Amino acid sequence: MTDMSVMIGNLRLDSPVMPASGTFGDGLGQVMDIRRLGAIVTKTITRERRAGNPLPRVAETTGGMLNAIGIPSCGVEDFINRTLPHYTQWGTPLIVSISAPDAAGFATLARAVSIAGVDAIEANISCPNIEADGKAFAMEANATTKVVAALRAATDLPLWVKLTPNCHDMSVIARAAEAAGADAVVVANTILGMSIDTRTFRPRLGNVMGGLSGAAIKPIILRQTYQCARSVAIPVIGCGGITTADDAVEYMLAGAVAVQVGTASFINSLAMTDILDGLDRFCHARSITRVAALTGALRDATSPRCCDMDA
Amino acid sequence: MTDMSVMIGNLRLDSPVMPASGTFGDGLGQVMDIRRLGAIVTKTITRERRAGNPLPRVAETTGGMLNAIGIPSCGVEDFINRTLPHYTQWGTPLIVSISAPDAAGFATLARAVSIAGVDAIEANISCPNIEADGKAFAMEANATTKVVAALRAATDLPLWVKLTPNCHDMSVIARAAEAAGADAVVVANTILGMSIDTRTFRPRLGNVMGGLSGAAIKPIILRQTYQCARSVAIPVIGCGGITTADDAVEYMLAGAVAVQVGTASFINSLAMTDILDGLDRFCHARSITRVAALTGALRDATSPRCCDMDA
Amino acid sequence: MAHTIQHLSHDLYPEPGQEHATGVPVPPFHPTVAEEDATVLSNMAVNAQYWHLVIQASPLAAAASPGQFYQLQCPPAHGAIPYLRRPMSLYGTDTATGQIQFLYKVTGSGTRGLSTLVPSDTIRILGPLGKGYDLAGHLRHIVVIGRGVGLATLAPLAEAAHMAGIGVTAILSARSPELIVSADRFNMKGMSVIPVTDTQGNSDPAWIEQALRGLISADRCDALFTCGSSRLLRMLRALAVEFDLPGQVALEQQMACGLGMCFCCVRDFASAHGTVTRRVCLDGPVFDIRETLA
Amino acid sequence: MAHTIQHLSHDLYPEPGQEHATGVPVPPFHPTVAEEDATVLSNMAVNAQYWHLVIQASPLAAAASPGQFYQLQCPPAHGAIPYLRRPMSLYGTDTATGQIQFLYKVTGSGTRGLSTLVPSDTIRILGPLGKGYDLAGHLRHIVVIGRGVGLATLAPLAEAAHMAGIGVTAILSARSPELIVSADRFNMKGMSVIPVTDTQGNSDPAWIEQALRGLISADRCDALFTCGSSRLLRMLRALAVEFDLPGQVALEQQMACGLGMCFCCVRDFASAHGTVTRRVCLDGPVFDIRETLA
Ligand SMILES: Cc1cc2nc3c(=O)[nH]c(=O)nc-3n(C[C@H](O)[C@H](O)[C@H](O)COP(=O)(O)OP(=O)(O)OC[C@H]3O[C@@H](n4cnc5c(N)ncnc54)[C@H](O)[C@@H]3O)c2cc1C
Ligand SMILES: Cc1cc2nc3c(=O)[nH]c(=O)nc-3n(C[C@H](O)[C@H](O)[C@H](O)COP(=O)(O)OP(=O)(O)OC[C@H]3O[C@@H](n4cnc5c(N)ncnc54)[C@H](O)[C@@H]3O)c2cc1C
Ligand SMILES: Cc1cc2nc3c(=O)[nH]c(=O)nc-3n(C[C@H](O)[C@H](O)[C@H](O)COP(=O)(O)O)c2cc1C
Ligand SMILES: Cc1cc2nc3c(=O)[nH]c(=O)nc-3n(C[C@H](O)[C@H](O)[C@H](O)COP(=O)(O)O)c2cc1C
Ligand code: FES
Ligand code: FES
Repeated sequence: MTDMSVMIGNLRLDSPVMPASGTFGDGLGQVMDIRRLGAIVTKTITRERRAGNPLPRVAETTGGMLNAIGIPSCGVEDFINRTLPHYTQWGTPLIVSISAPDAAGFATLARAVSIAGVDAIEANISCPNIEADGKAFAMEANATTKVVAALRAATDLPLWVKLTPNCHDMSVIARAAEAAGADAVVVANTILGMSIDTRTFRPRLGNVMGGLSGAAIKPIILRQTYQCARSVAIPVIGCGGITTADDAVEYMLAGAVAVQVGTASFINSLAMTDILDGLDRFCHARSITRVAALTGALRDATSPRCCDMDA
Repeated sequence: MTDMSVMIGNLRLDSPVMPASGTFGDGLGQVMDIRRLGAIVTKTITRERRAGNPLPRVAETTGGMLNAIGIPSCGVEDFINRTLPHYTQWGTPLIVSISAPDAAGFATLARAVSIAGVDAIEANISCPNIEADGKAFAMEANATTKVVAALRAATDLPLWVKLTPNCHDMSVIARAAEAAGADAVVVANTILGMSIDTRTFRPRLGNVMGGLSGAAIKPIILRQTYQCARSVAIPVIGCGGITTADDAVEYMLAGAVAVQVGTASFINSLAMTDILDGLDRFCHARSITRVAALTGALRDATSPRCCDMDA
Repeated sequence: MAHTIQHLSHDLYPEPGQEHATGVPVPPFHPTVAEEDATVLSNMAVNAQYWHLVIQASPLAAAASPGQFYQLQCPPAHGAIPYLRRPMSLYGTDTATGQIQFLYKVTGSGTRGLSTLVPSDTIRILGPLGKGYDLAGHLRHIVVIGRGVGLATLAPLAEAAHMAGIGVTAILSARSPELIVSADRFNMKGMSVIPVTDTQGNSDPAWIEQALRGLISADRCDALFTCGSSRLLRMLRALAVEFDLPGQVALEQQMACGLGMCFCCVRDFASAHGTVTRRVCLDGPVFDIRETLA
Repeated sequence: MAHTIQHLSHDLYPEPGQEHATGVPVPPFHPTVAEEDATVLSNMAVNAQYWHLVIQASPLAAAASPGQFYQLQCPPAHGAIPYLRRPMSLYGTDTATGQIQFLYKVTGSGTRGLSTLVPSDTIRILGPLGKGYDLAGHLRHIVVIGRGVGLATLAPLAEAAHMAGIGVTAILSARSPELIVSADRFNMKGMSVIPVTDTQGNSDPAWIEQALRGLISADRCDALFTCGSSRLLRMLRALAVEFDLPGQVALEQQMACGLGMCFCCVRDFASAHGTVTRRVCLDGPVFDIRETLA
């Protein structure tokens, strides 16, 4: 059996597969063995209780889905008192995703969740639904530097920073996060999109715009993973449209150290363990003993070759 | 029959549907009645002869495709002498797409194609394959202003500016193009992406990265069309994943005056005329007499409604 | 279907007695909800609008109770490829054989895709999901009221009540008599069926309310059970409040995950602590009628 | 398939005599290449690797000549949804009935999808496309040399030559005898067939070259026709140059549009003006052997 462990900075994960924030809940534990995951990543929490966006909150698109869930949150107190004890039941490393409207708020919240049972913080500085018209910290290097520095000062926990694909050069943002003290970057959140119901002439989402996720976005986020991995020395965690073990391999070859699986779990609750099994088979068939050996193992583009009917 | 005509600035098109640059060739005239198109948009040309990118040049993805064709070009002289006479045979307005490595080069080329038979220039300031790592003029407002101003000074023809989705706020770029004298913006070119062959550990494209197009990108470009249409007064031409008449309606409701169809024609050579027929039926069924009435007719998002089994 | 069938994906689970990487023996994992490729046994139109689907699944998948639902992966149809799964109520189940039945109405791309299934096709399912109807609490006689395809959800409930020795009156509403698809399912000894239809002009909530008031005063309504229709729901809630009757309703909401993970299926409810937001997939789909809003 | 069938999409074309918006009568449009939904008549495995597909199409679609090809929309299979169409050579056609045949090898998602087609399914096709083989020029006896599924392209050519009174020697190469799928198609009166296989050890280009040299010196080879295999192509090009023989080869290249629009199928060729780039879909797929490079 392949050695599935990977290191995200100083944090050792037993396997490179974990859920993407906002796509995991303990309901999944009824179907799938949570203990096999490299980590659990919580839905993003905020300091205050929040309601989330108006309905409808999801819309289906070709090969993907739009969501404008918003960040409905029970608030950090409730999270610590009620959710946290629940999420530590499997003994799987727990990553708490946090969001706030400004750098100081991020720092305060990071401090609040820097407690026993939490293994790392994932700063969601990229959620496209909170600010008007989809703006987010991670769209600009300066804002990224500011918020990550404040977070770094606030916590000793490993700090993962989740970036937004809605920017024109993510490697610049990744470098800013690295310089400000991030231990890893997560590439990436959803891509801002929209859908219209032509029968009603209305947006299909209550929030008008929402985040595109699922298989459709894989080529885009894979490219950004590749660009970031070439730009920073800290680990890159790939996340976008990963549905099969082959997708996970693509991300790792492009430079990801680990992967997060989101929407795919909605379509196949066993997606994450299927991917783990597939990774094991993939490595086994190629005599690769450690899954970590896949990271960055991309070869050069082939030179032109013509197709051939030779059997 | 619905009045299908639309105005792009001063240019009247008999129908709102036209091919996207690089996805049209006279081969299509064997299958489809070119005369029904609102316009013909040529493959982007450059001043010099160019070879284009190494093979493989396309890769299939979920709901879309990546291309890294590059801009193989016969050069502007050959284009004027040989291609142009050919493309005027249908009497359909002809839009010539141009590209150059700098603002001066754009201006020179625009001057060269400002001749009889050409009805407008589409400046492809967004092609992600030319510059290293996918950079393009249309990623930054300053570069956009500079190149569009140079183009404006160089030609009296209607000037369409084709933007790139690989930016974090397209409305800023669109406003820069408008201020510098563009008559319309085309939203948008392909989204930079990547795909890896896990059997060979190599990129699936000879160029490593390429542009994602097709149904998968529709929600993203539709959103950008909506954002641009709210930001500029000049017409927005929508382009990205349009496959059916319903898709075209979505773009028009979001604010597009006309649409371009690219990849869909590869999958259904009659895509453009099917869309025209569908638009006509759509309008007819709703007693809409002019297709132009769809532009920007989006209503507000619905308030939460629960699903109901009432028959 | 690219999906591995369930038992395959368990190949590498640590078996009892096996050691984990840490050296500590890990107890085996036993799912309580099944994610699996089931096999289509039959799929037939029962009238112009409704289809009846029977699948062969595992005992775990089939161990469902009335009001619970499944997420079904719908095959592509007419060029549209449904990406998300579609929620469908349990219409019938046989735990011994692992057969599960659904009754569905073709309304959009997903259900259109379902209607293309033929015997021996595989269909990916997740379930049983959610909280079903609760028949506990010394009920002697209940009334189930449903309309259209909502009857799909109520049919197994009526049967379960009947098996538990509870009397059932079923008010079955539809546009026209031939659309009362499950009448036979309610036709058990001792069950009384009141069909009401638009064409007969007796499907109006006001008419049904009268019938219910009759049943209540005749002491033949310890509890109300309904499903789906908001017009009926409003009327039933008012009655439940007026007579302090327990009542349960199965609600519908658009769903992405079905497992309480995505928060797209939320709805507001009245509770002792004021208005609360609940997930229909996890906290329901069956709720206390008196707590429903809207 | 969401696609409207071809004649429907012509509904709104201005008919002859109708006026265009401008008031000038517009001549009707007559396509020379068909984009249409054809119907599957049969689709069967012919051996462990190859499948034979027969479809019912329009006379326009069926009016193809050997070496031409079609773009086929492949149905989803095993969760993979082929987005682009796949190019397939004409294997046989009957212009009178509109039946078209293909012979294909299952290699990836697209061809796997094709293999799921059953009679009466519809399949979206575009064709005939490209330039086929040219049999003009007083040929008396030709040699066709193909391997594996490449024989699919050569079978109709051999037949066409036979019908035109041209003698044909067919060298059919495959891994093993049972994989020479189309042997029967080459079994006409006056055609001579030389099967060569890896298992028999006579499929080596060197062996075939000897056979060809024999045919050339016996004046039974006015022209060479081949398809696909680059090992054979190199040997044939050398022979063609040595003996100044005309030769034609059908090439393969990945294709997106099939109509010369996308420039993904380009290949370099030698020409009088030096190396030129050509699109395999539009300028080929059949090319002069001596102009091929690589
Ligand atoms: C718990 C539950 C049980 C259900 N049981 C049944 C049943 O037994 N029989 C039956 O015919 N229908 C049932 N429904 C409704 C069924 O899920 C929808 O008819 C179906 O999702 C429509 O999908 P579509 O693609 O055909 O329609 P579309 O309108 O194309 O669907 C578009 C999107 O909206 C969602 N959607 C549309 N209508 C509904 C709806 N009424 N409820 C929830 N989501 C919807 C779809 O899931 C999809 O995401 C149930 C719904 C829920 C929530
Ligand atoms: C003009 C022409 C005629 C052909 N005629 C036949 C025929 O009669 N019978 C037959 O079995 N095959 C034929 N082929 C090859 C056939 O097109 C490929 O086998 C098929 O496209 C593979 O698709 P896939 O999805 O199964 O494989 P995948 O490997 O999954 O395909 C991935 C991508 O690569 C492309 N691709 C893979 N192999 C080839 C290839 N050899 N040629 C071109 N594109 C390829 C596919 O189209 C697709 O875009 C022909 C190819 C061309 C260009
Ligand atoms: C329903 C839904 C809710 C999400 N909520 C969050 C969230 O709270 N915080 C966050 O950082 N990302 C959130 N995401 C984004 C995912 O974590 C992930 O970045 C994205 O979906 C891309 O991965 P995927 O294609 O595998 O789904 C959400 C995505 C979905 C679909
Ligand atoms: C094969 C191919 C070649 C293209 N070449 C060009 C080009 O030369 N110039 C350009 O501006 N856009 C080019 N594009 C982008 C298209 O014009 C269009 O913007 C993009 O494909 C999105 O539209 P679609 O999803 O309808 O294809 C090309 C796209 C494809 C698929
Ligand atoms: S459907 Fe995802 S939480 Fe209910
Ligand atoms: S396949 Fe598009 S040009 Fe040949």
